[in-house]
Amino acid sequence: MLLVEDLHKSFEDFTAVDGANLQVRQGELVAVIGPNGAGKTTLFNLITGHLKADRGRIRFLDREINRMAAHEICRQGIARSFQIANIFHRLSVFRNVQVSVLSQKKLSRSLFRPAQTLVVEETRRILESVGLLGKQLDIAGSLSHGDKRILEIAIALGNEPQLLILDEPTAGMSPEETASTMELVKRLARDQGLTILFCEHDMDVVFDVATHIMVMQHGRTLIQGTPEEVRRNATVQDAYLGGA
Amino acid sequence: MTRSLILSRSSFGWSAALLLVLLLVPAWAGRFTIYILAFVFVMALLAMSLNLLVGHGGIYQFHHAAFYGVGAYTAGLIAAKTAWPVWVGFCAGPLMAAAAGWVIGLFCVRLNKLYFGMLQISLGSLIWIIALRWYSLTAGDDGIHGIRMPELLSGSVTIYYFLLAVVTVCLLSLYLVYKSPFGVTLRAIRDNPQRCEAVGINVRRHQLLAIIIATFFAGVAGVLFVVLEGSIFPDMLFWVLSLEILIMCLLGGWFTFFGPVVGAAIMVTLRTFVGSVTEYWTMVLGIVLILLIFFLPEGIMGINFRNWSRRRSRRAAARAAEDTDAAG
Amino acid sequence: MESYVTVSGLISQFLVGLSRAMILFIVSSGLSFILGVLRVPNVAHGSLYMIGAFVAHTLAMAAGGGAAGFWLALVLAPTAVALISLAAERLLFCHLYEREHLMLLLFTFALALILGDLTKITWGADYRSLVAPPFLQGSVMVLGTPFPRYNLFLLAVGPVVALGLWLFSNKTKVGKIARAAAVDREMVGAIGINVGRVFAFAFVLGCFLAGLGGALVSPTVSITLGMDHTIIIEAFLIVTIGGLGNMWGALAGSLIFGVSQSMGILLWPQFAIVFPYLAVVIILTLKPTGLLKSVW
Amino acid sequence: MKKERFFSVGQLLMWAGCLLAVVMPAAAEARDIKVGIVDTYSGPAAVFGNDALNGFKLAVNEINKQGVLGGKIVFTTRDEQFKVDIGLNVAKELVLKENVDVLVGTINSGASMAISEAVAKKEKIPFIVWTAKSENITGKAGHRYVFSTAENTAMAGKSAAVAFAKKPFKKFWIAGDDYEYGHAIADAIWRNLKKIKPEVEAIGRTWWKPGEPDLIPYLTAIQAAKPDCIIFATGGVSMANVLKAIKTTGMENKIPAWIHTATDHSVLKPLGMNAPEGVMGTIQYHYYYPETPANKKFVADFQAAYGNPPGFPAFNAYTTAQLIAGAYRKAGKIDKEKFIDAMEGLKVDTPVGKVEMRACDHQAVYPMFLGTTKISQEFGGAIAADIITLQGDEVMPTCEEIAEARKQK
Repeated sequence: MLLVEDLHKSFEDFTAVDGANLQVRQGELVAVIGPNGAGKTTLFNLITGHLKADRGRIRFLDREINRMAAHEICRQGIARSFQIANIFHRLSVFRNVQVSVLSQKKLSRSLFRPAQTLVVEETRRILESVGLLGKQLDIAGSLSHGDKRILEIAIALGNEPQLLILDEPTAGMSPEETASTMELVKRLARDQGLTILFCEHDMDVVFDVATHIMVMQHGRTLIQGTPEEVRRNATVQDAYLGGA
Repeated sequence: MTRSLILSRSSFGWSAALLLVLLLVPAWAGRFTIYILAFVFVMALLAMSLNLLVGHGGIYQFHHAAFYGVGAYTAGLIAAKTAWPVWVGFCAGPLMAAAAGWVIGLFCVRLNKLYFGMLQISLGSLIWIIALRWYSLTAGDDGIHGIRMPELLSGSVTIYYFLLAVVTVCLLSLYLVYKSPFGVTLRAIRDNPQRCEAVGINVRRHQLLAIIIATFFAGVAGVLFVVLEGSIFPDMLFWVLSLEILIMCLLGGWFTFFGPVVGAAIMVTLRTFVGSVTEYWTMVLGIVLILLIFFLPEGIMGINFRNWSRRRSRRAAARAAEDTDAAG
Repeated sequence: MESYVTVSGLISQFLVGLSRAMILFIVSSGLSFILGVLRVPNVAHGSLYMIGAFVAHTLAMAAGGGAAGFWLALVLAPTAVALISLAAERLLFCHLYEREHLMLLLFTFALALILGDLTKITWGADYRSLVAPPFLQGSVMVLGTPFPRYNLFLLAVGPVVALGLWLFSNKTKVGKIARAAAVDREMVGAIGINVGRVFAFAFVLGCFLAGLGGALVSPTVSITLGMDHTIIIEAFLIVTIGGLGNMWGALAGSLIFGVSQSMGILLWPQFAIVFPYLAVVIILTLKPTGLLKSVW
Repeated sequence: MKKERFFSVGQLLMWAGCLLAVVMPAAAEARDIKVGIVDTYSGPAAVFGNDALNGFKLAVNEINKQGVLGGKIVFTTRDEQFKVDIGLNVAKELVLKENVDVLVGTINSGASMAISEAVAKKEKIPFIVWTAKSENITGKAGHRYVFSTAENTAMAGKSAAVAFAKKPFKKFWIAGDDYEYGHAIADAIWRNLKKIKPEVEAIGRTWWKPGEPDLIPYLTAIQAAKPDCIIFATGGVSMANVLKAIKTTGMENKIPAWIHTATDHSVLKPLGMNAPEGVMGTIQYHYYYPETPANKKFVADFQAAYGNPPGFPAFNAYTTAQLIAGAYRKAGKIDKEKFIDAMEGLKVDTPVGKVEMRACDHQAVYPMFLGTTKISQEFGGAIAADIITLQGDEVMPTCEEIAEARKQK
């Protein structure tokens, strides 16, 4: 479904991604792991078009998406969440999700229809599926950190994605919140047939949830395989899991 | 859609009451009141159109007056220099303003925040220079005065009602825009453009559309100014006026819908009434602004919401915010 | 056009543009410094420039109007402006740093309104004129055309100020902290530095430069109310094309502005006024964040 | 379904604003004559606004000693900040709310013309322009309700032309501020000079941005072309800058230069002993010339009251007050139409002698003085010397010319 080949990206004085390879197949739950600064977030930003790669190929559903703008890539069926809670702080929870549903339905430039009568059902359904329906009228900026992260996922779901990219979905969460978030991720994958690509620091979470794991270091792909394969790999043992 | 769906019942009530009062004003008010209210209408529409960008779109349109001027000059020049009916000018003014907004917007939407604002000031100033320097067409810095309006629009009361009608229609249209999916998306862009791209929104195209809409209404305000005063002059396109209308938005409450109207009313009232008492009214304005910044950071209409949230439950506050997306 | 374009005319016009650029640089570097460190678009900067010129005139007159008065004014007028800005910063401004840009813009606008009226109350509406010391009066011949000595003096002062600013921000501790705060204020706060004091210092320094610009320009122009209006818009455009918060950008922007203005006058006098704006449009169209690296 | 939010405080304020506008007292005391003054009291032009106001005050104080039609002249001022839209606002306020009998002002030509059209003509209220110099005000845009007590660009231009015709100059260079005033004055000179003396030749023209600080390069270029005389069509701040540049380039006493109002003391005073000599200027008033008792008294009174000698705006305003008083006395009652009839052709005493309000175009007829700057130790700076007086009818456009211009419009 998603194929990343030999991707490179450098900023002024350092190389963030230096030959990353990644393959994601339909229905998989792929985790990207690696130490801080390994280039995980940059990789995600390259895939979703928020950054432009210097070199390499990104194919999604047999289409080159390297050259596309972020909003075009989204239209191809890739939605994402961000590392820091990237929501619309001044809007209500309902509106946050509605914005992305409207965008998906190509209604966001509609001028003469009241927004409050549009895509209400779809929005509610998404809020319900992530458990935020009860807070739909709260101002997003006033939510707890955990709820903000969930809201982010809900926004991403508004795009009816085929591939959902989550950048450290549990960063900054309490253990309980982490558990319930990952439960949500698993359930989304199961119930909605979503393919999910995420990165995560908590190894327990990763090995519990992921069907495949890609290990990055210094911007390069060390290995990609099932959790078992990764666990057995000596290089990874040394480089990364050794200390864990 | 029924009206009650678009306007909530209470704000509909308030607006209707205000409109009724304004409709009745000529019956008992002095001529100057009628005139200055009409002037407030023009400024209010201008500030409202700017606020669509600044308050709702997070777009730093620093030189909005340029489009007000384009609208006014188009209408004024057609009325003064051609034999065409003035109505042609009335239609052409906003369209020219929107066209100018589109062209300048094309350049500017590639830039962010202050850079956007500065490029916009420069491009707007180029229009100002045309108005200032094209002597044979625009009469340079003297401007053109005494532009004749049709008989229909000669009495000051008629002008008042004409302006009131046009501004009401425009504000209603802006309100529809504000409540539309586009309005919601625009506020989302203001809050977080990066996130908007990630949900498939073409941010620049939305911003450009917002600029076109806003400059169109700025052009309408320009036309109304010509109807009211019969004058066009280059100061209308000078950046100082742009700054003033920006202040009106911030003063009234830039995250609210009606804030700029209040801001415009206060600025004009302050200027007229404090200005008649002391020549240092700008200092008074400065002090008022500083007090406002310290005690009412969300503008005058912004205060409402804060009080509200203290009085009512959080849910009610959020419901109110849902209506305006005004929360802080 | 009918103006006589000659080589010597071009050169002298170019030099005039350069010396004008020096004033613009001094004013806009202060603005840029405040923008960079505090992230505040300081609209009151023009008013401080105007006050600098008025104070310089008053001081020079009080000291007898001679050469000594001029030098005294050149030192003390910016200092006085710095004191005014220090008061404004400590009393009002320091409570607002966490607000949004537009609110800060609004605040400095309010400050500009108040300072403008205070200037009128203090000095009245009369035109004033400051006389340069005798050895800076008159002209010298530069490549066959007379060139005013005072402009030569400005050409010397500009680089001195630039050098001083560079030494300050690269060689002193406060300067380094200010630079770091421009990039990442949380981090500077986290390592235990009093950010508030750094901000106050940066604000006062920026305003000092505004006052210096005002004092330096006063022998070449009439000191009047409304001086603030023309300079502020130019200064903002300069820091934008140079790259927000970048001191060398302010220098580059000033040079482009000053020279494009003066050359434009020679080449197309009727529309000389468009050249600086056109320069901004071209630069920002090609480089959307200004010529040099912005700290924003 | 929802929400009562966005009004209340904001709306109350709006209402309060409306109420305030309405409740303000609007009645006028019939005995007193109310004069509304719209002028610039902030920004660079404030110096002229203040001077004019002082001149007006002085005159009104004298007039009120004996009163007009049993009442007094009272006045109220509004600052238009050199902005046309504010000018319109405050002029309408003065007329519609304060019910002034006469409107006077301003230094801004644009604002004057806007008020002339949108207020004076429309509300049928007399409006006397006292500082703005655009010839269009009483020229092609003139009408029954607008008067001017300022000398205008046509007069300035014609007086310069008349003066130049008497001198041996042939090759002229025209330079000036690139805005309406500059172009208008240059056109007026050239139009008239060509008519009087067809052999004159303009060898070049230079225009700069109004308020351009550094004029030295222009002057250097002009100097190189060796004209017989340079015409500077400039005003306001630029005037001082030109004089500074003339001094710096060493042009003084080499090439004669002329600037309208260069000999005004608000321009020369700040330059002090550093003002250039030998610059010609035309102006309708000097506080040191003519040395008539009337002028000496006016200057002494003014000096005593305001601490500095009067400039030309003060003189214009003083004349305006005399005209207003004279017209009401002549009309015999406070009536706008009668006032206008009385104004037409009215002659009043001023510090420089009789001044007439010409009936055909409502333009005050002044003699113009052509002087040349000269440093005077006594005055501590430059003053106008070798003053030549050009009679009013000599420098004014004729009534036929005015009628022609108005017809074209």
